[in-house]
Amino acid sequence: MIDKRVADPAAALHDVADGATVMIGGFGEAGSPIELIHALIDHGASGLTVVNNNTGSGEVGLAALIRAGRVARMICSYPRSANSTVFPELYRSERIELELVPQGTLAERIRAGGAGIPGFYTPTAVGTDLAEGREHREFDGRNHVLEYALTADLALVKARRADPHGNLVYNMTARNFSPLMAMAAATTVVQASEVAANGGIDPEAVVTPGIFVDRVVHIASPAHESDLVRRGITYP
Amino acid sequence: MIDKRVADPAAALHDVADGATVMIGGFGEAGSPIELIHALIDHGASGLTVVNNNTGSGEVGLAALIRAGRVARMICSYPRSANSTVFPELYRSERIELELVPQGTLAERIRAGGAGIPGFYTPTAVGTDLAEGREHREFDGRNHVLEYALTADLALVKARRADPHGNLVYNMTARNFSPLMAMAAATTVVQASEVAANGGIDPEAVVTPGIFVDRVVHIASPAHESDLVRRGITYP
Amino acid sequence: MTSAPIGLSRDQMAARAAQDIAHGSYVNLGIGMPEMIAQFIPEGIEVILHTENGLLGMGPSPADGDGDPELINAGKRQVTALPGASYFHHADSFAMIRGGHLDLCVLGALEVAANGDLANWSTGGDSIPAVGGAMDLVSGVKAVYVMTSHCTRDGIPKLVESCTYPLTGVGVVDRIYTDLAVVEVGSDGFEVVDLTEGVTFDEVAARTDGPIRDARSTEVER
Amino acid sequence: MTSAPIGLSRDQMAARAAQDIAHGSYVNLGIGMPEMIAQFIPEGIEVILHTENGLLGMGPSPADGDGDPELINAGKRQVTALPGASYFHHADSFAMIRGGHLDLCVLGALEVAANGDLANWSTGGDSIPAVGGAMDLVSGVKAVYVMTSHCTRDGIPKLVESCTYPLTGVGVVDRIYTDLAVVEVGSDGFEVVDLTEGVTFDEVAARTDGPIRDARSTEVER
Repeated sequence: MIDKRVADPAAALHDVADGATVMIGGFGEAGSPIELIHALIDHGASGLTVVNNNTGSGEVGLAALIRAGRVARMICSYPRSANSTVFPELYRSERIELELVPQGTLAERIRAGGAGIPGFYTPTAVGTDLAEGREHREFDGRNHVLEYALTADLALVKARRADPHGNLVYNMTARNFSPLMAMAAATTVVQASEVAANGGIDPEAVVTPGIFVDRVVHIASPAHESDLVRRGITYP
Repeated sequence: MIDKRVADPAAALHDVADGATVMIGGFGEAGSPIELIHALIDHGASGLTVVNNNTGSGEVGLAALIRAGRVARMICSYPRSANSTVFPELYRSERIELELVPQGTLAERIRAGGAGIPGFYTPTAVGTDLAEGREHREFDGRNHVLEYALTADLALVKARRADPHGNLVYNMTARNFSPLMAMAAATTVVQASEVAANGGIDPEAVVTPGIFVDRVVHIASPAHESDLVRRGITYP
Repeated sequence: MTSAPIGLSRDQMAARAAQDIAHGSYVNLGIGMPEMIAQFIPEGIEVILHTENGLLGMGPSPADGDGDPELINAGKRQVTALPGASYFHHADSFAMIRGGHLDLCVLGALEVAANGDLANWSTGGDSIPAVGGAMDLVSGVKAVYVMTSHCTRDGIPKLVESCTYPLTGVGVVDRIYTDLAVVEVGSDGFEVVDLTEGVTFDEVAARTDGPIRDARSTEVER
Repeated sequence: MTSAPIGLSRDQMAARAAQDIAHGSYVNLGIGMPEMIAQFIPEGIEVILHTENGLLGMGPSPADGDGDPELINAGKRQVTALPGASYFHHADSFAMIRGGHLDLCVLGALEVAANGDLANWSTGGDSIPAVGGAMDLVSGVKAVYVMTSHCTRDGIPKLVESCTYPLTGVGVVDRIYTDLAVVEVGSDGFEVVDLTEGVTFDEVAARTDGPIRDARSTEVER
């Protein structure tokens, strides 16, 4: 039987290489795969390029990965949060690079990476600093910028439910970037709150078909970032 | 209350203009909105450009629309079927134009139209007759062709269930192009086998959010094209 | 320049903007002050709220303790989902935005120029650059409204001849709701289409840095 | 050229190709002869079939009367969905194809050239042009296999120096399963990696139009 389940996060991440590009699902704390991120910290891979909409909060999850010095470069749309100084401090001291991308362009670049589309044109950011030095082209009299696909070596994704084939459904707004990142990464690792038997997800309601998923870890009661931050927890 | 339901197909299609571009959902008979197509025939609009994967079968539905001389131009990937001579006869006598597009490129062009992406690059068709005369560009050493977005004045879509907001779910492989076409058309008209009350579709399982839908017609027992063809029915 | 206490409160500004939103509209309300508009949509008017992190049909904040940390809005605050809601991923969400499917967005501003340029994402300098979905919204949504105080706390006009802060979009703003007036962006500059009660056109003009005219004779489109 | 009745039947060809498909593969089987492969996947090997009209986990044809006209494959024949299946729209389906997520497709052919060019969509002339998903499959799927009779009914080779029919893709074919042999496309032309029992390399070479060599000493990758 096809069965993509692995025993634990450490087993799911055993082969991450230094310098890897890692897409991490989530928008703020919604959909953030904290247990996988903590396992990535434990694993020790460094020099990472991380793609996420934000840069984490407090000193857990993504913020902890950044604080541990493992991230050489962030690709994101909004690297600020009310309760974390981790990224700003490293950025101001030039110990981390930032590629700032408008949120919709970031999403579309990741989708393009997963869909085999190497480049596309978008009207977003035309006339702004973020379009400076970029290739422009008019369509129907309107100016657009050429944007390039984003792909990754690894995607870390949090799902509400998975089955052994890797089919996924998500929890409300925790869906966000995860289905796109699952498409765009060479290896997609999922932490799922529930793991159903094969056939346990309605084929009409599958959001991420299993073809985009490589490894599934069962994390029955995932931590909530805001809860850890409130309790003053830091990782490790 | 927001309520996109209209009384019948005629009311839903009252404002179709001659020369309109009409996207029609369906792959073969799966997802073909036959009752809406027949209402479009009754309406009388002509000089249409129709976007569909195929050109219909028998002398009902899309084949009947073509046979009635209403279609000036087809944009499709596979204008052949085992049981219809309607399109071939008109094509051979140069009474209908054909823009042949690889199926995946067709789907992506429609999605791009709905997503505000005016153009994208794809490796599909490079080196073939279908890429002749097109703009090429290399990405990572591989050649690609520039493809342009497709949009439409009208999309006709068949759904399994709709709600008054226009949220839709589909029936198995009847989904195919319909969610994309609903995004790409200025006006999207849906025939739904069931119409649920507001809140009657699980928000996690919605395939087409209501923002992409303008009018919903309840067709409780839609005809199956293959059944009509088997019974030798022609329309009108 | 006078700093006399004239003009609307934040709640009143939100209520004023809410009056002009058509029934059945699909609307994205920017983080901060624009979010307040949702509370003031008039009885009988139904508006479907979009939040770019993947929800159509967003409802109000949950009662204390009823929220879910995975049901949030773009400002990362807990919200609810109304009947008829739908969840979707970010590419679909920004297809709605970029593809022109949203009727309206209302955003905050650092500056709005007389030609409709908007600056609202960066104060320049050495702040951490962060753009979020602002550039996508202004380039894709059918109508872009701004809701902002007419001047900064220091009394410096935010409606200006041309923006000094980095731009979010070029010529994108259609209408501005301030504490003093409702201002449209016309072909020749700012056009005051409504004045707050007790505020004169001259008071508005004195607090505005670009070309501005009184366009109240024109019927206000509501 | 002899037309002696040597070589595999269509069922045997399908069974031979089925032997080489790895457990857990995501596979698209082209309309016609390649579809038959599904019936011959060996016991214990699980393969997930993709049909480009929006289904992963496609099962066999339904029993008579059990089918649904809206559950069909790319050839528009009624199929079933296995446990673990998923439905999706065409853009997602071709994202799987174009994005390199499918491990293998097996397609029919009019001609395969010694450099891997494939012609399988048009016989040219005044036939109605129809391409379907063939060009997408060959440009996106990780491995492209062809299953075809070695020659046409008239005895004309389908493995050729260069294609005469319009191309579906350039240099895309990795391996060819015919009634006579399993042939890989190498850097110098066709390479016979397996022969049908009772068929000699010379018989295959005599029925092939391009450069061909016996590569059976090389371990066949299975």
